Amino acid sequence: MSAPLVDIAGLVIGYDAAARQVRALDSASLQVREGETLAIVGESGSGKTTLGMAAGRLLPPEAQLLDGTITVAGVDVMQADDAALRRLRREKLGFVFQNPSTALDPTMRIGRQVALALGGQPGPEAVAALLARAELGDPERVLRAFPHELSGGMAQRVVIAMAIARAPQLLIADEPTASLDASIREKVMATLVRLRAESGASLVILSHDLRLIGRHADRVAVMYGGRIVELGAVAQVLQAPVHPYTRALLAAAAGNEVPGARLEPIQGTPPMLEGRCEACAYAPRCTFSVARCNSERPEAREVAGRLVVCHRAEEAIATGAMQPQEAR
Amino acid sequence: MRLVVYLLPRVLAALVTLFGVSVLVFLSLRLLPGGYADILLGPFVTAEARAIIAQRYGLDQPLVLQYLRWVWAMLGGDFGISMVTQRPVIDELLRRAPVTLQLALIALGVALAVGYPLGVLSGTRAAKTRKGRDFGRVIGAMGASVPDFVLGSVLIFVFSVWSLWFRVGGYVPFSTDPVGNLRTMLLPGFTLSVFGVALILRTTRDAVLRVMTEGHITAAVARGDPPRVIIRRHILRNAAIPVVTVVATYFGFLLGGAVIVEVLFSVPGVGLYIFNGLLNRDYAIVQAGVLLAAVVFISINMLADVLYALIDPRVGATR
Amino acid sequence: MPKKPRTSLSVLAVMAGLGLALPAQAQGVITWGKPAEITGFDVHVAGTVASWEMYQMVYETLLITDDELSLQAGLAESWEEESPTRFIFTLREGAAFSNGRAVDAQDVIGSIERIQNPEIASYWAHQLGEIVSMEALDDRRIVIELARPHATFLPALAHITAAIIPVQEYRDGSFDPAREMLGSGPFMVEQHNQDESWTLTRNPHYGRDGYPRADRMEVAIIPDESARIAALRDGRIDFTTFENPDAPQMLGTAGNIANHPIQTTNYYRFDVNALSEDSAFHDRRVRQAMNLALDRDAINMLVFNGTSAVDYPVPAAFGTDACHDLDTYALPRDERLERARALLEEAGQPSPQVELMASSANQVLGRIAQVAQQSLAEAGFQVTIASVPTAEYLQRVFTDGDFDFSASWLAGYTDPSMVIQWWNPNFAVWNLAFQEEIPELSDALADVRSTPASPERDQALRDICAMIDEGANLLALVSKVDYVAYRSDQIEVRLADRTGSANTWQHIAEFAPAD
Amino acid sequence: MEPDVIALEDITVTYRSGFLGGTAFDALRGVSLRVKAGETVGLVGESGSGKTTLGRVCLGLLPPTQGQMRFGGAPFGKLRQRRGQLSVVLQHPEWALNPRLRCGTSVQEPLVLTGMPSSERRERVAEILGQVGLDPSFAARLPGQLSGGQRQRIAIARALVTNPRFIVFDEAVSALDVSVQAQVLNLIRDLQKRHGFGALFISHDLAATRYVSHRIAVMLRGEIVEDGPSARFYGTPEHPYSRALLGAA
Amino acid sequence: MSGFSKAAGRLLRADALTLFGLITLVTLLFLGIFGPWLPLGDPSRIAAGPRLGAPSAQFLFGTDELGRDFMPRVVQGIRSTFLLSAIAVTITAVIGSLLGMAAGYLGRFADQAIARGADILFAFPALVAGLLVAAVMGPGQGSAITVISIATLPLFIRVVRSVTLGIAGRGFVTAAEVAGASTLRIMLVHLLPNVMGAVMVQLTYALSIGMIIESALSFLGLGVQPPDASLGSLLRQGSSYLTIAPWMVLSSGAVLSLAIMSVNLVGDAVRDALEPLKGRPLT
Repeated sequence: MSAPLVDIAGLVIGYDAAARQVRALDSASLQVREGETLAIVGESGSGKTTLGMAAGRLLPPEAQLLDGTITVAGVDVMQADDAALRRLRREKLGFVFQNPSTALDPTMRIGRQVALALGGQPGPEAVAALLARAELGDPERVLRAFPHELSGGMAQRVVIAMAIARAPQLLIADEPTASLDASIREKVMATLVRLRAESGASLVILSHDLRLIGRHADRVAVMYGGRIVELGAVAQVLQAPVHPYTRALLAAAAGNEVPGARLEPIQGTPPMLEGRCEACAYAPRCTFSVARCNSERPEAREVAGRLVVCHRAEEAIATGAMQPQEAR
Repeated sequence: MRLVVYLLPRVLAALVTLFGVSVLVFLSLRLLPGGYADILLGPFVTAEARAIIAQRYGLDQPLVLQYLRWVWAMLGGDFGISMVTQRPVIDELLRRAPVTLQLALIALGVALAVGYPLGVLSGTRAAKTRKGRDFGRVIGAMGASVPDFVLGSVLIFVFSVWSLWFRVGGYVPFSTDPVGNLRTMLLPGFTLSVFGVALILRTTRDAVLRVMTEGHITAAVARGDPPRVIIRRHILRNAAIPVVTVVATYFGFLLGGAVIVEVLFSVPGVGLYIFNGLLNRDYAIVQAGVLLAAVVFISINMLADVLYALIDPRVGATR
Repeated sequence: MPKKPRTSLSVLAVMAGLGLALPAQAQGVITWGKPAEITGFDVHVAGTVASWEMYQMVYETLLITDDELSLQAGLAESWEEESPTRFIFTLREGAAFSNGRAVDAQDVIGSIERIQNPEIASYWAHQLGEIVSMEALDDRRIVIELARPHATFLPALAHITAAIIPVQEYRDGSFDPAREMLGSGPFMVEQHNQDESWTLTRNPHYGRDGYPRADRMEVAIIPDESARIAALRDGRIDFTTFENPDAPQMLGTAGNIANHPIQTTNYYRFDVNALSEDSAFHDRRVRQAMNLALDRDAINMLVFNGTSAVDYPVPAAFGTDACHDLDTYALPRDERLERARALLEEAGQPSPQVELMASSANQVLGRIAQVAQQSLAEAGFQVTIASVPTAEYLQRVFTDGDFDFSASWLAGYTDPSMVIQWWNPNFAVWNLAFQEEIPELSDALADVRSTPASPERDQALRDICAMIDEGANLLALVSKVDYVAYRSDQIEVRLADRTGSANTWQHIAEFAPAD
Repeated sequence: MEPDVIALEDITVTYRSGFLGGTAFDALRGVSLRVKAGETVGLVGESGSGKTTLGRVCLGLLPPTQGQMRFGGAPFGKLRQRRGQLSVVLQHPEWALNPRLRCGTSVQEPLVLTGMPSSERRERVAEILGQVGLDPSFAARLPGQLSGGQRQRIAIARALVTNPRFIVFDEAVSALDVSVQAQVLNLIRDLQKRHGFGALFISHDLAATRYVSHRIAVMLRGEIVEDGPSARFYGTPEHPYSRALLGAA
Repeated sequence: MSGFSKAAGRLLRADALTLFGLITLVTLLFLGIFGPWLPLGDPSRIAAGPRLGAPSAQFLFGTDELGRDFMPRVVQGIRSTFLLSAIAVTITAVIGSLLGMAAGYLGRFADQAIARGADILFAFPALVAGLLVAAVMGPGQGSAITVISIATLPLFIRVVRSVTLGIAGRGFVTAAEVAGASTLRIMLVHLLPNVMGAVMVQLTYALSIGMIIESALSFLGLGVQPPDASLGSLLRQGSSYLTIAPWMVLSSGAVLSLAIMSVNLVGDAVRDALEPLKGRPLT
């Protein structure tokens, strides 16, 4: 197998805030294979959006690259010059953002926006065809519409259409369905996944919705404190989680419980790192932490067919109390 | 249809506003101490002479009646006559309107030509560097800090000592002598434009910066569009929305209120006419002038609303 | 210049439009930088200098005054004083209105009747005295009979407000003096753009052969003094006047600009409100104290840089010294201040609070007020200054009497007994709102009105001056100088050294472009 | 029998928009809903379905165009007459609290309005903060210093401080992260057991709603299309729309 | 997030321009407030020196046409122009905030009435309105304050109204309404503190406009009455003597411009601090 499409190695990124620097990524490493659907899950502040945006060097100016590299389709993203970067974005990358209503220029008709995304001088048929691929009914009408005249789901389909316009090798979707109504999330997600499959591109979904990605992703990366704490096949990770955080997350989410059962919330709050974390970032909230967890930084290890960042991974598997709940 | 639904309430509101302006100007004029009799007769005013003059111009009638007569006459196209010249005020206003319009256009032209590009430049730069930000701030703060009468006084000083090419006063219509016209109009136009440059620069800069925080700009960057293209396609149009509003307000002010500059540079425009009318207690002039200025101001703002709706399809759309 | 055929008027109109753009030296054109626009067209009604100056270009009066302020032939080539109450005027041969019709006796009678018609609201009727009859002896001769001797009758006829208008046209409705001008003067109005410019062309029927020397006069209205200075410097205007005594200095040393200060019988004055119970000046002693405490020399030195002079109720320009010996003028300032303080003490108001009002249109008045404020403070007065719009100033002083004292200036006209009538509120009825009537003074003024210039009249004036000073109701401050400036390289002018009725441009017919 | 805390009969709300109210739009059409004391009724539906409008009607913030509304068996009356009986917890933790007021001030505001003396108020605030799992020292903090979950707890404390008879939770947990969401959901459940208030839990998230609710009403375009015990929503609900909401279509 | 403490932090880390504005502003404020007690000389003493004397060691800004030392006059001018405008704008801010909140929060009729009122004031040519007020009320401080208020009131109403519209729908307002809080309580306790930021920003801009208006009125002779000076009346005084005594216009014009500029610079900084606008770079 050739080199991975995306290779993120030891990425450290901080944000300049008022009087200090907040660390969003604390040496994150991840590889995305060609043609796979990878989900990155984590709560807000876990660093998943930073990781996704870093793939296109789309971070805001106050973000600072402190260490590490990120290579996409052979291009060193962080070191590339502006022209090379733009070529990469134009030809290899496609982004789908969380809020479709802001991702479209409000003053421009959809047809023109999509045409611009296609590049060159595409005829209306080409534009309509692209919209049809994104399962937009009545593309003729959509072409003439302004963004505000579309529902959220339709707008997101337009955004998806624009993202795949130039047949990118990598699609990055940041919470693509979070702002949509529950009843259509599934369908929009299905479209996205189908288009990926048709084009053979890789798809990275950033999300906090465990059930959703459980149905659509091949692999899943769980992020906490700016690191990927568990990475493996979706079925493995969600049905037999190893990292205590992954387990707690699954136990806390409403939807998997039986009627009358009680959810088990994770006590405490997520960390706000100001420098390299020299311990396990999850330790203060972890019900399994021991002294070592608070003093030694765990490194990624392969445990039970996946990568886990936890000192006590093996013990955790063995502990009956840590039996995973039924996942759907 | 969208425009009609959007504009109709505005037209109604504008009529209410105009009614308010007319009452306000009418009442405040009647509250003014001193009247035309004083101006005409100078110190030689006696109670009898006053009464005769008041009667001559219908000023002895009850206020409400005077007001209604004025409004009624206006609806018939009669804006009253000037007490000083005994000529219809509307003729004089129409004669002067082109002068003020030209002055306003010069000022607006300069303000836009300088302020808008600088604003865009400063806005796009500001996202990148502190220097870019400060550049816009300095120009903006300086332009907004020199009142027109200060600048005007200094310019008059400069051009009365060294005549150079410009002239202070001695207006000639553009149609009769274009060069002579510009020699007298450019200086006051420039004086008026300085505030506009600052205003438009700041508004544009802020609008550009605000647009640049929006998601669709990030989306455009993510698609690999070069900055030039993003500015042209996505920023200019979106940033124009607040600029249109401010330009309209500025233009409205110029058309209705360039009084000091017209007085200073002896430009025979509407502002000077109203100013002198006020000093002379020539009620019809001030009433018609102020109302006309308000009509122009409101119309221009409404025009801006239309433009606004054309630029931004979201405006006026029902949900 | 030959008579212009009517068709050429349109050409002229186009030229007029171009006028200001063209250099002022163009054939026969002179340009006047006028500081203010007229306040009305009616020559018999308007009471402002800005209007009078323009009327003088278009209208004529029966008589005029010379440099010595003595009467000269005007529209009337001669006049006879048959008795102190009976006068015969003979109109000049060839005098004609600009429409070509000769001025006749009926025009004179009709004009004076119009002035006397209360409906017209002319203030000038008082100056003319009580006329019992007017009669045309023929087309060119008029007899006017007065009820009683009235010394100011003839001088009053020399003032522009007594202009002769074309009565025939006025009566048949083809001429409306309230909205246009038609006279027998050197120029006629061709175009008027309010607040902007006037174009006057020569009256082809003007009675004096070869005059006016200029074919056309452009008038640019330039209220701002700096702008007028600029216009004079760059040659766009040929002549103008300034209020500001420093104007000559500001015009600089440019050799082609000539300065010509004209002495006038006009002077700056304070009107003091003797009638309002609300005013500290209700008490005559407070008025007297104020009069004594005033430092007229300081006003002359500080406001006028010494170019003016202390003036008196009977203006110094008339050459009489009627008031010079009064304590107000003759005592050293220290003594005056002491007297003033004593008077205030006596009045029980050691530190009266008074407001000095002046029109904001004239900055010179503001400066006078500030100097007065400071000099009055030395006697204990607490003066606040209110500079208000002209209309408000006029209403508050002359109609409402709602003020303490106010600064303005007074036209001294051409005869001491004319200006002095201002102290008789029965005569100067516009002063009724604030002027205290002193019967003896009024009687003396009535007498002097019918006394021709003579040593007896000088003595009477001296007595009157003492009474005026005693009443301290209307104070003379310093004389008003007209600062005329013109482009000696562009224009030839004739200017009087002394004028009386704001007739600075009385010789306008003799102005001509320089070769 | 104790009357329902809140009873809506055939409520219709019509919005008028456009020039002179030319266009009419029914946000609610003939909605009937009852909430008993100690009962939580869940209200689910997507945006624009009218659930927030219904919440506002229940709170007395929006007078219905048509229909009957009773509170504790009596006509609803004015909000001031209901001081201390009603309260609300809303979405957007960052907007739930006045950023310029200390948390304690925010929490005790409903008590101030009912006229409780200040000494008692302070005790009560400390007590209620304890019940929502916060240290009494939080009273002195500004909302800016709090995390989203903490702010939502303060908002709940404010809602509970007067022991109201009825509380509306409008998207109260939607903006919270999964781990925090569970904390707040449990808190709501526990507090209801303890205080016995009636509650309307509005959310677009059926999973969270069924967890805290006894009964669930599903809204679609201004109408309630399905209404039943929440257990039914663990199985397969009847209405196709309800199934779509579960994301299991 | 607590906007104020963050904003204050950002303001403290001010850049050179803001610092310049702040220092100028503080200096002018100091001169304005304490000017009468500083040993600068009597601003109204006539004949303190020669007429129209050029700047010298004794008379830093020269003397005016009545021989007054121009420097203390400029200081007095700062006091009149700056303090008068500040008072006027502060009063206006209070009234405008209340009206704006009422319009934004109460909506319907109140909104319509207030918005129309603001429109009327806005559509009235500002300087003509100023002249009318000055003429009706009589020239002086009272009318200057009124004119500034009339001109800046619509600005406050508009801004506060739109900010209020944004806040009125927020949770804490709804919660207070449900708890039975009165309208007045909601406006004062919940809305007012949250519109203060916008009011502060508007206040600085209104202050600069107020200074321009005050000096324009005085320039036309209708503001502060002589012998008291405002920067505008000094300009009027000086403009008569531009050719021979340019220092009068130059010194008072420079001080006026500097004052307005410093207010603008500080206003920009306050605005940037309260509402940081950070567009993303386009690369």
